[in-house]
Amino acid sequence: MVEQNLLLMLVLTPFVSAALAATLPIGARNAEAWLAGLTMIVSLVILGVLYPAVTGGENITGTVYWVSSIGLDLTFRIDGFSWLFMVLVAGIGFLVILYARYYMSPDDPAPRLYSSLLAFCGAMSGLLLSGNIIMLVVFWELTSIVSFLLIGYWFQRQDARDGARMSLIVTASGGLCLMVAMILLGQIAGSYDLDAVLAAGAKITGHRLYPVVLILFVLGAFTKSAQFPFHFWLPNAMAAPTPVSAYLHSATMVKAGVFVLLRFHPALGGTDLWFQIVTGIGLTTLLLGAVVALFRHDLKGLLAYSTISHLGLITALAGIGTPFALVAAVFHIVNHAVFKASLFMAAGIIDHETGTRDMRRLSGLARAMPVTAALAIIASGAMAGVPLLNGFLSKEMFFEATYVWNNGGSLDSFAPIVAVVAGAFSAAYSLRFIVTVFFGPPATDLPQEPHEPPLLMRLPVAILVAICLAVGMFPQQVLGTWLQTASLAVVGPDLPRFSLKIWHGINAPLVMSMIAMGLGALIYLLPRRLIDSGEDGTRLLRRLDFARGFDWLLQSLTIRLPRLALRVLSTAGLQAQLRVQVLLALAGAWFVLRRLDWNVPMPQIGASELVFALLWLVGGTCAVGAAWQAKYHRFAALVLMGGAGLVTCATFVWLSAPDLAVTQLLVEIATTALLLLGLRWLPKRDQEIPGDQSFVSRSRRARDLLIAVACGTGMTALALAVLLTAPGASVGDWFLRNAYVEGGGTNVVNVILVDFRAFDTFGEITVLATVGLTVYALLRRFRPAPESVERPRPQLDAEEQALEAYLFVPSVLMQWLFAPIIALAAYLFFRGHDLPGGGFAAGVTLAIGLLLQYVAANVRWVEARIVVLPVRWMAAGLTIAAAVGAGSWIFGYPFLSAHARYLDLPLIGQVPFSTAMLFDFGVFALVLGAIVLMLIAIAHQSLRVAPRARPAEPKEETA
Amino acid sequence: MNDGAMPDHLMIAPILIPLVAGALMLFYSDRNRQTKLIMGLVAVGLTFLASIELMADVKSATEQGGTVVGLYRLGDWPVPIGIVLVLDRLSAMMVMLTALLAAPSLIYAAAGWQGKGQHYHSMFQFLLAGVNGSFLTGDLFNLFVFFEVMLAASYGLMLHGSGPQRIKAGLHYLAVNLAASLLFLIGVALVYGTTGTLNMADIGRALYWLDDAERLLFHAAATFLGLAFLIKAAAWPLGFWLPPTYGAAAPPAAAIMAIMTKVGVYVILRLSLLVLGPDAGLSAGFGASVLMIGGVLTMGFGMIGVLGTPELVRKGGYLAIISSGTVLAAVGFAQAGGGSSMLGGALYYMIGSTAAIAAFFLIAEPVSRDDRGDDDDTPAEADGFDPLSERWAPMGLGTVEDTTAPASQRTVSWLTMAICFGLVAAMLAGLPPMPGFIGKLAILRGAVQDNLPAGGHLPVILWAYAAMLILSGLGALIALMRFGIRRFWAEEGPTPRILALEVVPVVMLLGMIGLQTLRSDALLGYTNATAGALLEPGVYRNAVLADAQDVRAAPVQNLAPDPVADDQNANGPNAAAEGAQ
Amino acid sequence: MSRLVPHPVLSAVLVLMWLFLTAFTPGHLVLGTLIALGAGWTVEHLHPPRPVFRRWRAIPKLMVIVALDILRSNISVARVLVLGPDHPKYHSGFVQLTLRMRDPNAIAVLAIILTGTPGTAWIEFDQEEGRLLLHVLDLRSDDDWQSLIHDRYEALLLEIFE
Amino acid sequence: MELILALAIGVLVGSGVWLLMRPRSYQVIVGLCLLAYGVNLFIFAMGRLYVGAAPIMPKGGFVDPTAYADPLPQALVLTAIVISFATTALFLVLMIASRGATGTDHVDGKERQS
Amino acid sequence: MTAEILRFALGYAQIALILALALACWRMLLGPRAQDRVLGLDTMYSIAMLLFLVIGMGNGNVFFFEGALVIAVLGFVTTVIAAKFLMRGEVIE
Amino acid sequence: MRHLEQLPPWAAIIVALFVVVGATLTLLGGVGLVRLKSFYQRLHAPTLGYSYGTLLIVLASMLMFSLTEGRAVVHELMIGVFIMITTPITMLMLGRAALRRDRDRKLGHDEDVPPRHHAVPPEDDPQGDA
Ligand code: NA
Ligand code: NA
Repeated sequence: MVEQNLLLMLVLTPFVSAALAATLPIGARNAEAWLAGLTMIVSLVILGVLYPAVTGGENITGTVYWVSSIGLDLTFRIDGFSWLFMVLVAGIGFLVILYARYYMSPDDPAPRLYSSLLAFCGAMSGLLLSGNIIMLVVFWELTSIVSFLLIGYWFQRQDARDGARMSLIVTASGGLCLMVAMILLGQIAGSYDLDAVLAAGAKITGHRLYPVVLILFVLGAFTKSAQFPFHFWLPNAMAAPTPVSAYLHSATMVKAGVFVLLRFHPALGGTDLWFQIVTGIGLTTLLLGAVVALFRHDLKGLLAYSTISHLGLITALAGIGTPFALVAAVFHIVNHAVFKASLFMAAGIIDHETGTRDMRRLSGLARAMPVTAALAIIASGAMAGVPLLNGFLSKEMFFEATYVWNNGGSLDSFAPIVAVVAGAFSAAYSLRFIVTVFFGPPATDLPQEPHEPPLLMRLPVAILVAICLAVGMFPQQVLGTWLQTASLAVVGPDLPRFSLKIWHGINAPLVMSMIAMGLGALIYLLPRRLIDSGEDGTRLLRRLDFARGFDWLLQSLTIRLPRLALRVLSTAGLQAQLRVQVLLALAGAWFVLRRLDWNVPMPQIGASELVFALLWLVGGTCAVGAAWQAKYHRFAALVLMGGAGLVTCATFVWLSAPDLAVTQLLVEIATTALLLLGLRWLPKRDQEIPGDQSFVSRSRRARDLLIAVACGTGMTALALAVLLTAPGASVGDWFLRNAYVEGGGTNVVNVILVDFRAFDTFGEITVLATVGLTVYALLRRFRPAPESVERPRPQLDAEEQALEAYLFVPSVLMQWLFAPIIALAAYLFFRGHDLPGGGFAAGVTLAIGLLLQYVAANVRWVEARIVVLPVRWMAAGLTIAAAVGAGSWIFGYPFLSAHARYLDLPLIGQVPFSTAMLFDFGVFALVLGAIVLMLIAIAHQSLRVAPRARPAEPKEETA
Repeated sequence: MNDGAMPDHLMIAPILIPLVAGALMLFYSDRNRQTKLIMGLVAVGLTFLASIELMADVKSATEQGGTVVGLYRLGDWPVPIGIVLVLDRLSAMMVMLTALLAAPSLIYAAAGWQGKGQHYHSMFQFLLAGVNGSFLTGDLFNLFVFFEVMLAASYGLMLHGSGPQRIKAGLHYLAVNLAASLLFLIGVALVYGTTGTLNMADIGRALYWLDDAERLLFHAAATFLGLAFLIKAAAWPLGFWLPPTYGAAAPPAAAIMAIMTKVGVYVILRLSLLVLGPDAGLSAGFGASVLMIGGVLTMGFGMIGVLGTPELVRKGGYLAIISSGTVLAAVGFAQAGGGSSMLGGALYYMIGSTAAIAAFFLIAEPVSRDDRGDDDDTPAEADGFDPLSERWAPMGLGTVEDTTAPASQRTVSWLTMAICFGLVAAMLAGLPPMPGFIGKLAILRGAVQDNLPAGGHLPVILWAYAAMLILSGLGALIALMRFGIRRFWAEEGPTPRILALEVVPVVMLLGMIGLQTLRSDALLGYTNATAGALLEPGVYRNAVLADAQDVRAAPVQNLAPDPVADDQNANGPNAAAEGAQ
Repeated sequence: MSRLVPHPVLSAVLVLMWLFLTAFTPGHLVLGTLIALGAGWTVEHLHPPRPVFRRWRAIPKLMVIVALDILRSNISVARVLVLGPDHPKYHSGFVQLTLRMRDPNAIAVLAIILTGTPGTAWIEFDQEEGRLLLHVLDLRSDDDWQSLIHDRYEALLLEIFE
Repeated sequence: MELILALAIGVLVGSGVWLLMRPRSYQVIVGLCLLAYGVNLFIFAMGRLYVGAAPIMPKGGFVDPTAYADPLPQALVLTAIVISFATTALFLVLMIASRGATGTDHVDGKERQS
Repeated sequence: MTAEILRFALGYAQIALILALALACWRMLLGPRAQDRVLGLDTMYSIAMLLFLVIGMGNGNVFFFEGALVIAVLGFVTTVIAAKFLMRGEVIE
Repeated sequence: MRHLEQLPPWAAIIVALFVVVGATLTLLGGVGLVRLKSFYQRLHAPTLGYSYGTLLIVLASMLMFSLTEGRAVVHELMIGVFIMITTPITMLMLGRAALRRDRDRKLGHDEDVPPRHHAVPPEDDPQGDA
């Protein structure tokens, strides 16, 4: 139990510290460093406590349940391999933090750095300890994100931003691939549990999806571990502060890729495909990295490519996959972490003390900073694989693995040669580092006078170099048991006994080593001048700039191509959008209905059919006429549209829909009024639109005409198809039978509207209210077309009279007519429940009556006399409707339950009363308010835009 | 739920509360914006409380093993005569999500947007009423009405503040939606013409008794309806209206409108599984392939848009399109028999992504203030430079020094916005541990789990979906990172002033997302159960049609001389309703 | 009276209209009265020129004359239309005449009469000088129209109003 | 009758669709109105056609539903009429606002570049 | 017999009114002037109203009365508005 | 059409006659609308339908329904009354609008119209046609 909790703490503590670190003041460097350092020490202590159990072969697991339903639980497990890796993370982490305390400038915001470093430590711990393969991906992606933040730490610098972005894109994409691979793995293995997956190796490699899984998996691993061809992000990540480079980009994070390669070897490895891909890529990377490293002038660039090369080495070992190779891989992970971290720190010290990392400028530093020089030289020796240093041992093992390895492929015979050549280059760049930086004449043009750094800054390097030496000289004593435990966890029980020795006698690896060293010296020393002063890399290598290629690819794939595709696949034009809609509807309907049996019987033609046909001859002519005139003769189109509407009304009358006829008529009038009100702000078109008769325009119209004809035909067919089938039993039948008895009205349509489906009406009036408000709001900020700002021409003509003279007789009549119109509205309202009419019709009627008064006079005149507060009416209407609906709650019925009864009134007798009528009154009030609001809001524009030279009359606000 | 006893009036609360609040606000002059704001917040709070209670009802009903559906018969008319509200897991969830998005949007509006035009608060409440009505109604035509309420309010909110950009975008938005509404109407009419009913559950029932011709016509109706909803859901190639519209809208309006595409998705989800779901006989799975392919194409289009459009707010629109496509495709798979866990994951994803998109719109505007709006990585291109040569020489002389510039002075609100932007971007890109990641994982896992036979292959379309799921996230990541780096890292100088009232809602939404992350299991359990229930439409139908009225019923005095109806009653709809399951 | 029932004639007509439209029952009488009062009250706000009826008895006489005139005009215009507008017997044109009436309501009634009569169309009226422009379909002589209108309608209208 | 009404719907929808795809906002609004007519008639037609059988019932007594027009589509059309009126009004206002703001009556707010 | 006469008369009236409607529509379609179109529409309204009445007489029910009444009371509004637009260039000043 | 048989012959004949004459008058109005040469002439044509066309049909309807329903059905009368009041308004306004437009030299005209009485000498309108 304690161990499980400790395991959880191992992951959790860094995150908690990170949160804490983020809240500290910006300049609290010491506090930050203490916090972070303590956290690392806590981790180390925990690891120490766990050690006995781990060596005992115990598999400690701890679980925090999170999303169990998709198998996503925070399960942590620790074994020898992850333990060893954790020691690296925490140990090097501690040294890096110590180093960073002195490296970072007081101006750098400390909380961001330390909290990020701590968060990274947590994420990395999670990754290493995860016992759930999906959680592994989660932490994997977290390390990418934190890495992004750390690379971009100095975000004012372009290279930091670009490097951060590149590394995130590459590693996060790889992580996504890894996620899919893990999901598939989990599905094949039947569990996301790491142990279960590792145990299901045979099942996995035998699955049909194995190649897919493998490719996705290695994509993840290779991007993270900077393997060819994804290696380019790592050198660009060197824009990060050096402690970050030392920690993430050499010792720990980049090792995550090889970590999973080794970890999942039991599940995925051992196949030919695995060998080909992993070893092939590993060797390529090994060689490429080593070659390029030689030609870098930037210290960190050299180290970055060296890291790439060494990661390739480990990858190649993982691909070889023999127990011995795996042990070598684990060993080299540790060794590389130690010497590379120290080298980065040394490079950082040099940069810190001299102000530059350019090897062309640095020279003879051994004199100015002898201790640092000594440390760096030893570490470089380890990097080169010099005997008695740790790098030598694992490199030796690598040579042996390539030499011994034999599975009959072409890669197999090629591998030792690649290994030696790469080893030679490795020796060469190490030598170059030592020779150019520390020897030769003292540099003269350095930005700063170099001297030794503070002791505590040098300390981490010294510790790491000491480890290099210790491991190099007493490997079995220093690292033997740890490596044994770790390898056991990777290889499994059939791990052969091995013993780390410095001297194996003269054997093939030693010979290879010697060749490499010698060759390496020659490679550097012969063309030394060329290399030292030449450009960054050879011409070929510059051509093969993967980063540039990647950037070009990214530009193409994520900017240029999408922009092009967006232009092709999308449209900003309304016409095209509507055309797409129409065409899809057409195509969909055709696709569905083409199998329908179109067996239309000959219609019988009688007198009434003839009349009806004539009626629609008129209606159709109007419709087509409106369509034809709408472009140049808006007024004519409007009038023609009115004709089509009228014929529609007549159709409703003919086909037994008196309510529809009434409503349609009223709405027709209101719509015409609206459109004419609007037409005033649409300047007249008296010139042909340029290009309107061009071939393109004509063919465009012809195409649309075709579509329109097809749509018309389609709708005809569709309507006919329904009309020719006999109706089945429908809800409508029930309404007919029950409207009077249950709904208390004879006009079934009205009963439906105010009772059976009153909720629809409720919604409908809300629509009206909202649109009214929108229209009003929009017109408050209306800016007319410049051509229509002036008063219309008829009013400007000098010879024209004032409005009053024009309308003298009509306005008298229209004013008198207001009274009968009010009565008509009342009539329509009260008749609604039994005969055609209702609240809506009444509301529109009254609104039209009011509109007429505006027409008969002018806005000021009317508003000086009648005060309509349309918004209040709307509010009242909605509130009444809602209150009536809610009233039924009092009696325990659902919303909008209607209640009807006869009231006995003196003198008058029985009077029918229904709550539906009250509801209808709400409808009436709202409709009146909304329509008046819209009409008048438009009408008011004339006042706002062109103030008249009329005696001002008291004007009252209408809303 | 509790038949016979007091009906559960709470079901109508999410519609009525905002509606009445919106109406009451109209009694006040629009100058009293603070009053209206408080009224609005109270209404949203009440709606939220109601939605909590409703969700508790739904959950307890499930736990008791009963039917998961609550019915509210408006006007006390039985199904299918009157309109009913239907509460199930899905609608309860959507209503709650709406309430959760409403509060931040409203607070954000108080930062100044409410005053840029007239009657913002009323229209906002009407929008909520429309959205909740769409989620709750069980009647197809009533759905149309509430769609219109929602759309009408959205026109108002979208145009709030006016100005040429909004007007231009608004004209398109309006025209496209009017055309879509007409399609909707044609579809509803055809449904009634063929089945004789408008109740969604009853339609599913009636579908069994259609003959061939009627069935084809019904499929035509489904096609029209589907198109209408796909337009609202902004599926490719029907969603070109969305990015300019949301881009032009005021941020709080765009934020609440983020739920609107989900209404389209919701209806497709509801209808395709209820009416054309796995148990729909000859019509089973109708349109599923369109949803699958369309969904994947939509995601692809959204990805292209996110990458290809320079303006941040428009990117938000494309992100909404990606989110829509993701869920649509999952619905298609579920409808085609792809299993429920994928759908459950998609629902989970929908919740998180909707909140994130809402947050995105709230962030996008303040963050883009005084932005040069140039997303191109090649600023020097115009001057004839090779943009790459300069960029990729970071290791050359003079740039290798670790010399640093002091961090520029940024305001706390700006910093918060930057962090929020990063979190929202991570969420939308599907990076762990955000709900976007968990949702996509759940979808992928469901896809693999339910569709990968041992040793077999996944269908190509599922591969495409999986690939799109990953790629769209990656596209979002790249696009948003590019913006974020440029805006928050690269640009020096004074940062725009951001009010606390603008930060708070964003933080609220992110808190929601954070809560979703922490309580993922509970939520995913809920959405999985929801998906399971959706794939068993029989339960829903039984619950809605339990006390269904026979449409041939007549009052006593009306019964006598109607022998025809008696004949038909023998094998009439009651038998049908029972046989339907 | 004038406060509560500002337009007694109008209101009475409205009540009548209401009863015509619905049914002659006490209930509708009450309802109709309420509506008529409300409508009258609203119209009062517009304060259109209030008519003053001097002689009610002339109204039926006017109505009969108008009905017959319209019938006659109907027949004559129908004949024009049947024979065709190109027939040499007919020619149309504008007629200008001056009215003595000034009461707007009276003029409105005259406008109704002339417009309702086929063959004459009220085109323009100058309020200040009482100048009226008519269009006549079947034009014989200017004087005919002047005297016709003066004697047949205007006299009677002056008798009723003013 | 059925054929004629179907043709009428076709003509209205055809004209409406044609206008809907036109570049001038006024054409679009006229198109939307015509489409609304067509669609309203279509909804109405879903209740099948009845001449002289308005759904206005006697007060009590036997009712033969086959003798009356289906009231439900009529109720739906009424709602649809109201909503399309509202949206037409909004479109109109947007149209004039767009004309003012953009200087053109092209639906895209700018003349086609060609 | 009486029914025959009435049926004939109503049938004739319907055809005559439809023809009148068509003629008015003809004027509306061809113009030539805007006022001609408005006049055509106005005439169509009144003819439609008569048609409603005749249809109602043919069907023997009075439910179309409201439609006719609405045209009678408010049908002129369209024309008035259109005429005012032609006269003044805007509907409400 | 059972109701048609309920009518007594005298009434049937009157109704038929009224309907036929009313419809014919309206049709003639339509013919005139097409045949007449100028707008002002055409303005007269529909008056046929507005006046006696409407009157006769309304009367026919009243008579018929009064007899079939067995009570006085008088509400149709209101239609006649309203037509009588509202038609002049449209005619007045249309005629006046036409006159205004015909006096506008830019628009041209199809019949010579009398000039405005106190016509101010026409000035050139510098504005383009609005
Ligand atoms: Na050097
Ligand atoms: Na006349």
